[in-house]
Amino acid sequence: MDSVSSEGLSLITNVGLNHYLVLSTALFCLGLIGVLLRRNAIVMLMSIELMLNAVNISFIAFGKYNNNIDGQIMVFFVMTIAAAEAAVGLALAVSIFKRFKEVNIRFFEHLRG
Amino acid sequence: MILSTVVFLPILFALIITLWPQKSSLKPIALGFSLAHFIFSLILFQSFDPSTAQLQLVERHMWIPKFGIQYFLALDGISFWLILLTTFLAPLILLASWKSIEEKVRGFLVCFFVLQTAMLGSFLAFDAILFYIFWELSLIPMYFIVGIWGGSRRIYATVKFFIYTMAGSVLMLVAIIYMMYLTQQAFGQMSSSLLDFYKLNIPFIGNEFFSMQTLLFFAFALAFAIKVPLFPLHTWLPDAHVEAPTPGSVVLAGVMLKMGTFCYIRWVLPLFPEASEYWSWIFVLLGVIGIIYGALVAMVQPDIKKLVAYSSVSHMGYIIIGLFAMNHQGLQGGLYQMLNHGISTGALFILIGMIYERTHSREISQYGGLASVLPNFTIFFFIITLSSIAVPLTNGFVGEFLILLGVYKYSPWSAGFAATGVVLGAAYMLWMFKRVFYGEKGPLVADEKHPLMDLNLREVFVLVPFVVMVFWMGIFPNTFLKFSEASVDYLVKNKSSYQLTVKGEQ
Amino acid sequence: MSQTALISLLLASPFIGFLINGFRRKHHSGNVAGAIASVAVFISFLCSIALWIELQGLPKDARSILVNFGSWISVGGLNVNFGFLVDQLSSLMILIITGVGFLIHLFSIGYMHHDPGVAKYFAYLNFFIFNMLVLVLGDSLVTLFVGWEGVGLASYLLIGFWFTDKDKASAGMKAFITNRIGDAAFLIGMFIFFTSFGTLNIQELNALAPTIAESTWYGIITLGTLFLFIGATGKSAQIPLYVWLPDAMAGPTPVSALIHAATMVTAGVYMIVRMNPLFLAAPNTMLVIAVIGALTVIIAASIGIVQNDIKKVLAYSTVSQLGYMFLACGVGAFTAAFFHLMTHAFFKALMFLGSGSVIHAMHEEQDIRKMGGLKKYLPWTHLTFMIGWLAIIGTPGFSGFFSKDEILWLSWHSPLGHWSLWGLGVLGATMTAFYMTRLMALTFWGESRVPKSTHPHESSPIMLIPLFVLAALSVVGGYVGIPHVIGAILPGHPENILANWLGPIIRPIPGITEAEASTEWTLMGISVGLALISSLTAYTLYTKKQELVRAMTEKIRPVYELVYKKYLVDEFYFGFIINPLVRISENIWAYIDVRFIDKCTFWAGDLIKGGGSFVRSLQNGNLQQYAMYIGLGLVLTLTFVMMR
Amino acid sequence: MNFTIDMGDVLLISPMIALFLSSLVPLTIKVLKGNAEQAPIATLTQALLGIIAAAGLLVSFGGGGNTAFNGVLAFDGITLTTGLIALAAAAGSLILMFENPATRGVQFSELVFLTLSSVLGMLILISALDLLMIFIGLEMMSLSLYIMIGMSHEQRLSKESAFKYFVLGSLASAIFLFGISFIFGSSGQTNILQLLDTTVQLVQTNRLFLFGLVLVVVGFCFKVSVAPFHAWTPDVYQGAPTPHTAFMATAVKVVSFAAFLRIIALRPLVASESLFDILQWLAVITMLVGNTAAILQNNLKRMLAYSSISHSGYLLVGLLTAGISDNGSFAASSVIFYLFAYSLMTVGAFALVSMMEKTEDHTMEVDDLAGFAKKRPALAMCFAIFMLSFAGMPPSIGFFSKFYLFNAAVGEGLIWLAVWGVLNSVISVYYYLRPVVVMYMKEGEADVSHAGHFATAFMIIVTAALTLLLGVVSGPLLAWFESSLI
Repeated sequence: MDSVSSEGLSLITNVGLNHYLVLSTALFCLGLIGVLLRRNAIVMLMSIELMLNAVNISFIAFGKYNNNIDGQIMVFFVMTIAAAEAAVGLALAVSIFKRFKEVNIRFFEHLRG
Repeated sequence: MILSTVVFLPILFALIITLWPQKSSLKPIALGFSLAHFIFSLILFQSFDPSTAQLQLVERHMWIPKFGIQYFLALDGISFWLILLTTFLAPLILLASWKSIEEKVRGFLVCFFVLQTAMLGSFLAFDAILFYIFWELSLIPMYFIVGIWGGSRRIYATVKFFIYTMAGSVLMLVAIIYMMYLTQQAFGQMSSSLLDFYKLNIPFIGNEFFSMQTLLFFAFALAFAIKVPLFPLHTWLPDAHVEAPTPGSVVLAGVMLKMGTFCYIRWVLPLFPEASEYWSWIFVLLGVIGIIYGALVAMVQPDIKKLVAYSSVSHMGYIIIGLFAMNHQGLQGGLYQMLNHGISTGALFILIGMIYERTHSREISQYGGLASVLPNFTIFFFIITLSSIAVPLTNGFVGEFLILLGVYKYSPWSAGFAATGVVLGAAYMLWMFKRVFYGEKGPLVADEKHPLMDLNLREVFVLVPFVVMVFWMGIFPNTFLKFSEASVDYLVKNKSSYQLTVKGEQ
Repeated sequence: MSQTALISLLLASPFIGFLINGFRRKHHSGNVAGAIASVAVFISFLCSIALWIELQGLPKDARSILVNFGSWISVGGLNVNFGFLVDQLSSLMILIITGVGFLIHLFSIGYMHHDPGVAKYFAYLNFFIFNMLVLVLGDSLVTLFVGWEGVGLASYLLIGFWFTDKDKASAGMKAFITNRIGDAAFLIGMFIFFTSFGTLNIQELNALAPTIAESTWYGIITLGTLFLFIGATGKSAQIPLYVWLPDAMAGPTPVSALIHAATMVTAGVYMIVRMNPLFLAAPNTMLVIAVIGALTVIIAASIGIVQNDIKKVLAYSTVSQLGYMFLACGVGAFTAAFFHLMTHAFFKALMFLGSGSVIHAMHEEQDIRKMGGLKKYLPWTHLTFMIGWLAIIGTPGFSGFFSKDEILWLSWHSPLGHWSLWGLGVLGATMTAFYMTRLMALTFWGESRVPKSTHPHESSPIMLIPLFVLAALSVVGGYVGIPHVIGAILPGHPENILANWLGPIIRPIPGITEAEASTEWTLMGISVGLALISSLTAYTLYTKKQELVRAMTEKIRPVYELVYKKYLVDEFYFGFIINPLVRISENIWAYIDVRFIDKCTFWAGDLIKGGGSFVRSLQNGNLQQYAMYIGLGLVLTLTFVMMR
Repeated sequence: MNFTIDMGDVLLISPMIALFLSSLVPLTIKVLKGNAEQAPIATLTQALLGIIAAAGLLVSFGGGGNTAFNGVLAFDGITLTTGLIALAAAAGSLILMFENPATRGVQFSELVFLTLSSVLGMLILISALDLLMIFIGLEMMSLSLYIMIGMSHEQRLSKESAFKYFVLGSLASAIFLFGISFIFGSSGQTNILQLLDTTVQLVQTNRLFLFGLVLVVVGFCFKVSVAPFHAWTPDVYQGAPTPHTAFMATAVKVVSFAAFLRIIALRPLVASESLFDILQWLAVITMLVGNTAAILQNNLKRMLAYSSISHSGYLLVGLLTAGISDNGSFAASSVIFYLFAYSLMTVGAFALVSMMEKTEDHTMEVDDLAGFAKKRPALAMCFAIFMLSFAGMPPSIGFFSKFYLFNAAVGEGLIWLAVWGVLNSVISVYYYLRPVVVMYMKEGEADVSHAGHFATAFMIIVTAALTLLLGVVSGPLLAWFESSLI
């Protein structure tokens, strides 16, 4: 029986820790860039969530490859906290929207200098 | 307990004055206090033994054991007269400022007494940290005195004064800390006691600037040079003097500047003997420049007070070169000149304050012919002028003569240049005297509507002690010199191995 | 009376007089004040006589009384006492001071009686006497310096006595500051001697002075004596510091007589004579002194010729006479110098008082062109003044003749001297004769040019008596020092009393040879002859041939102007030293203090503020900017840490 | 594994429990009263009682150096000392909130709840030994703070500052967390105790670990507002209601530094020269940034914000010293003493600011103080004392704290940092003197009509007195810190 091309297979099977780390780092940087560039408050919150989830990936990856279950457990903590943060952030965003009728952060730069 | 009492009595007075009920009787109370303080300080005469260089009336208690910081007060021949000068000036200053300080009297008196404590403390402290605390503390009340009761540009002047002096002293703090660690290396236990500092012998590499002793030396010397003030760092002084109220100027000139010069003898010369020997030329040079420069600039001042301010730059230059000549006459002369300057310049500022109260102007060009209007005032002013230009049989002569003699031994050339200060000093003082007191009556003097009143009894009471001191110190200098003789002799004899012991201990 | 008591009384009485008059300075009764002051000085005069007699009692070579009132300054090796030394020299000096001083006090009573500040005036006068005595008696250079500055102070006060006049005040200031220049040098001299000899006591210094002369210019003694001499030029108005003396005439005339003719200005000469062993040990200094003295003689005399203010003429003549004294010192003829000092004190005081009397009579008019023919109004003044005139031009038999002649002779004969010095001296003598005669002629003789408004009147007796006494002294004063040659031909061969008296304390000129009488006589003849001729010329010119004078003046107008303007020395000093100095000071104040040091401080402040505003500009309120900083910081830190 | 909670642990965490319960009290009462606010003074009293109880329990059980929940929480000297400081600061801030116009009134019980829970988070933070615990503590503290600031009556600025604070804060915590993950991954654990002896060698060998560590350090640098991670500080401090600012400037700073100290105690600085260097430079920049920017401020709160940045710089010097020092805990104790002194002055200064505020959205300019000395001499003197103590003038506590800090630095050979620090303190003198100049030397009519805040005034005077006097007797205090840190 002829086999599936080993390259493709190895491409799937030989995914190592570094790949995950690269992925999580990439996600983290994406989040960071999102925070840096997007003007919309809501999008910024999302970017932050993205960063936290990137961290989760690395936790899980580490946990997996070190055969250390703590990684997964920590993820739970992180998710909870992320949820709390999201809540607070959205609340703030709402209150700001109420006040300024605007979610573009460039519109509140009263504190400066 | 005598020294503690001498130092902290003013603080007590300050507290009492803060809580004193009625405003009207504040000044008499304060005057009484200061007189009591002066009289109390006279106790030192019978409890001080001038025959030895050892520390006397010592009070030492461990304060912060971890760093060996002590509460360490002691008296010796070098600080003896400065203490008495401080306490002696206080009542006179208060009496002189009777009319010039009208509003916020309470605050002024509190500042004044706190300042007294700070100055006395920094003269008596023999622990580096304690000294530093007193040294810095002395800035705050002076800062308020100039800033609140001063003239039109008072804020500029007072902030300048504060920052200049602070900038100088912070490096000293680092140096002190460093030396504390040196004591730890040397004796195992960290200590900030000056006696332990004396015991250190800090390595010195002559021609290398970034060597330990040199750096420490300059860290200290800079702080004191700004206070003195030495030539390039002097510009805060005229501003502070001109803006300060009369009592402020008198304290500043009379005592505060002496803190700088005093500390050269107490700290710099004994702690860093090689460095001060090696670098002394800088200080003598700057001192000589200061003498000539101060005199020349004083000569062209339109404002009497500024003139006197620059004249004290010149006079302090004498003290510096005397100290750095580091021989017997030089040091004694320097110490003596400190007292002279305290007396004569203090008196000059008081006199200027008096005339300012009458005419509300210090413009020399506005005066003239004052002698025919205020004869008594003129006589007092003339006597003080004589002492300031060092005419023999006044106090100024003894100091300048000794200093120049000492400096001549150190280097004839610098003595030669410094001697030109003798001429220039006479020039600017007499020129000012001529323009203010002689000639036809100037606009301020001739003003018929408000004829000027000659000295009243209070002012005479203020001035007579000064005149007495001028002649006493001029004619019987030994009565003063003999108190510092032993200490200076010791310092000169063992410059490099200077170690003070406490009287009665071995 | 013990010697201590004598000396303390000698010093105390003028000081007490000063205090009394000082405290009652408000009173206007001149006579009381004058009486107090004169009595005070007279007491010290008696004391000095008593001390002189005491000295007579002592053996010839131990004639010195040292009284020590305890230590003044003692620091380390330096020990200065309030010690007062009466020896042959100082005893004579205090006699002159108190004697002449007393006479001048008397004169002042008459002269100043109408002045409101008369009590103050006498207080100052007494103060001066006190300081002068301290100067003379002080046993160490420092004590001498006390008096030295004290007399300067007194002269400052007395020159500026009428201080409401700006110029008079300035004159006083000028005098004090010019003296201060000398004093600074004097201090340096003291330091040099102290550092090399370890003492400032005059006797000890003289004892330590080496007998072998010091040939170099940089030797300790040469330098020290040179600096002391600079001090002397200040006090005794020699080139280049003589400029204050003519201005000092702003003071009341008796003051000019006492301070600026008889006593104070001779302090420099006195000091040099006092220190003669040291000076003898430094021939280079001696040369300088001699040259300066001779030059001063000529310059001052030449200026004196053309002055029109009676007091100015006398002032310049004083300067030139002082020049003679320094010339004498320079050639080592200390006795002669002191001799001339003494005689000059007599006749110059006399002439100043005379001029005072004239001015008094002319209602404060001092310009001799407005005088003339005063002989018939002021007979006594004229008589006494004429005696002074005869004395100063060196008429044989009068005091001036002996002293001046001895100076001239020794400046020729002494190994330290030189014929050129003698020549200058004689030239000076000739000029002296000329301008003094001119003064006499224009003031007293010839036809009167007195304006009709003024009615000159002879002065009161109290002013005349001093004149008579001084006149007498100017005649006989010379006989205490009859030169040897003259003594040789006189009956009984009177010898030089002064020389014998001063002998023990004055070292003989080293290597002086025996004089042969013939030369001395010739020289004497020459100088006297020249003086006679020139005075005759002056007489004829200024009494009879005025127009000829004017014609000559016109012919040499530029020279005349130059000399009349005192060779523009004052202008030079002001234009090239004083004004530039003031301008420089203004500039260094403006540029170094204000524009540089303060500016630096401000720059530092601005630098910090600039940093602050930069930080503030970064803090622009933009959230994403802040996030950017965080990101950048993160990257930076990571790279910095991970790349190593 | 069977999981038991033994009594000792419960006793150890009893302070937190106490805080939690007392934080619930006002809310429950409000609920029971049908969403009706009880008298604020009552709320305040309950809160203060809770804090006092917590402090008492902390003193009695904490500080023994023993750990709870198998080495997740530690109750050692750091916990005790910084915990007490934080609690005191919180109490002070609560008093301010009680009287400040921007915070008193309708939602006071919620505010108190949030404050106390934030303090609870602080206690967790300072006692946590596990990086994850530290993270939780941080978040708990910060989240409550975000809400506190956001819910102030003041409308514009506080909202903005809350949002800024939130975004940047969560950014930082994300970075922090990322770092944790790498530490976990590279070392297989997150417990400081176990990391303690492996860190040095890990840092030198394992790049990933170093990476994570740097991220963690950066996260803390943000919290303690070290430049260039400081940018949030001025805006948030200015925008937040003054009591909250005081709370942040004192309590938050103290606990963040305490936790930072735990990280530094792993001695990474000894291991990585470059980390040490960069942190030195950060300290230098921080001092400079804070002081220079503060000179130009007219808004008093903003000036104090920048000054707090500069103080973070000084503190960082102390932290570095502690990180490399081998002789005992002197450096650490000097840091904690500095924190204590700094909190004391800061609470006092902000108290005066909050007392001068008329309405909720009133911004306090320096020039508003003109003539204050005539109106309220005592308070003016207190403020002058605070300012001079900030500037480090003896004999105030400010001088001694600086002295100990730089003394430690010199002892470890960081002389140039000490020199830089004192020079900066000279710069700082300039702006610290400005309010004094304005108060005493400028003519003016300071508006003190509304300043009827007795509790605040009382607190100001007490803190001023302590500032002035504690310096002189600071020796024993320092000794106590030091002994408790061993």
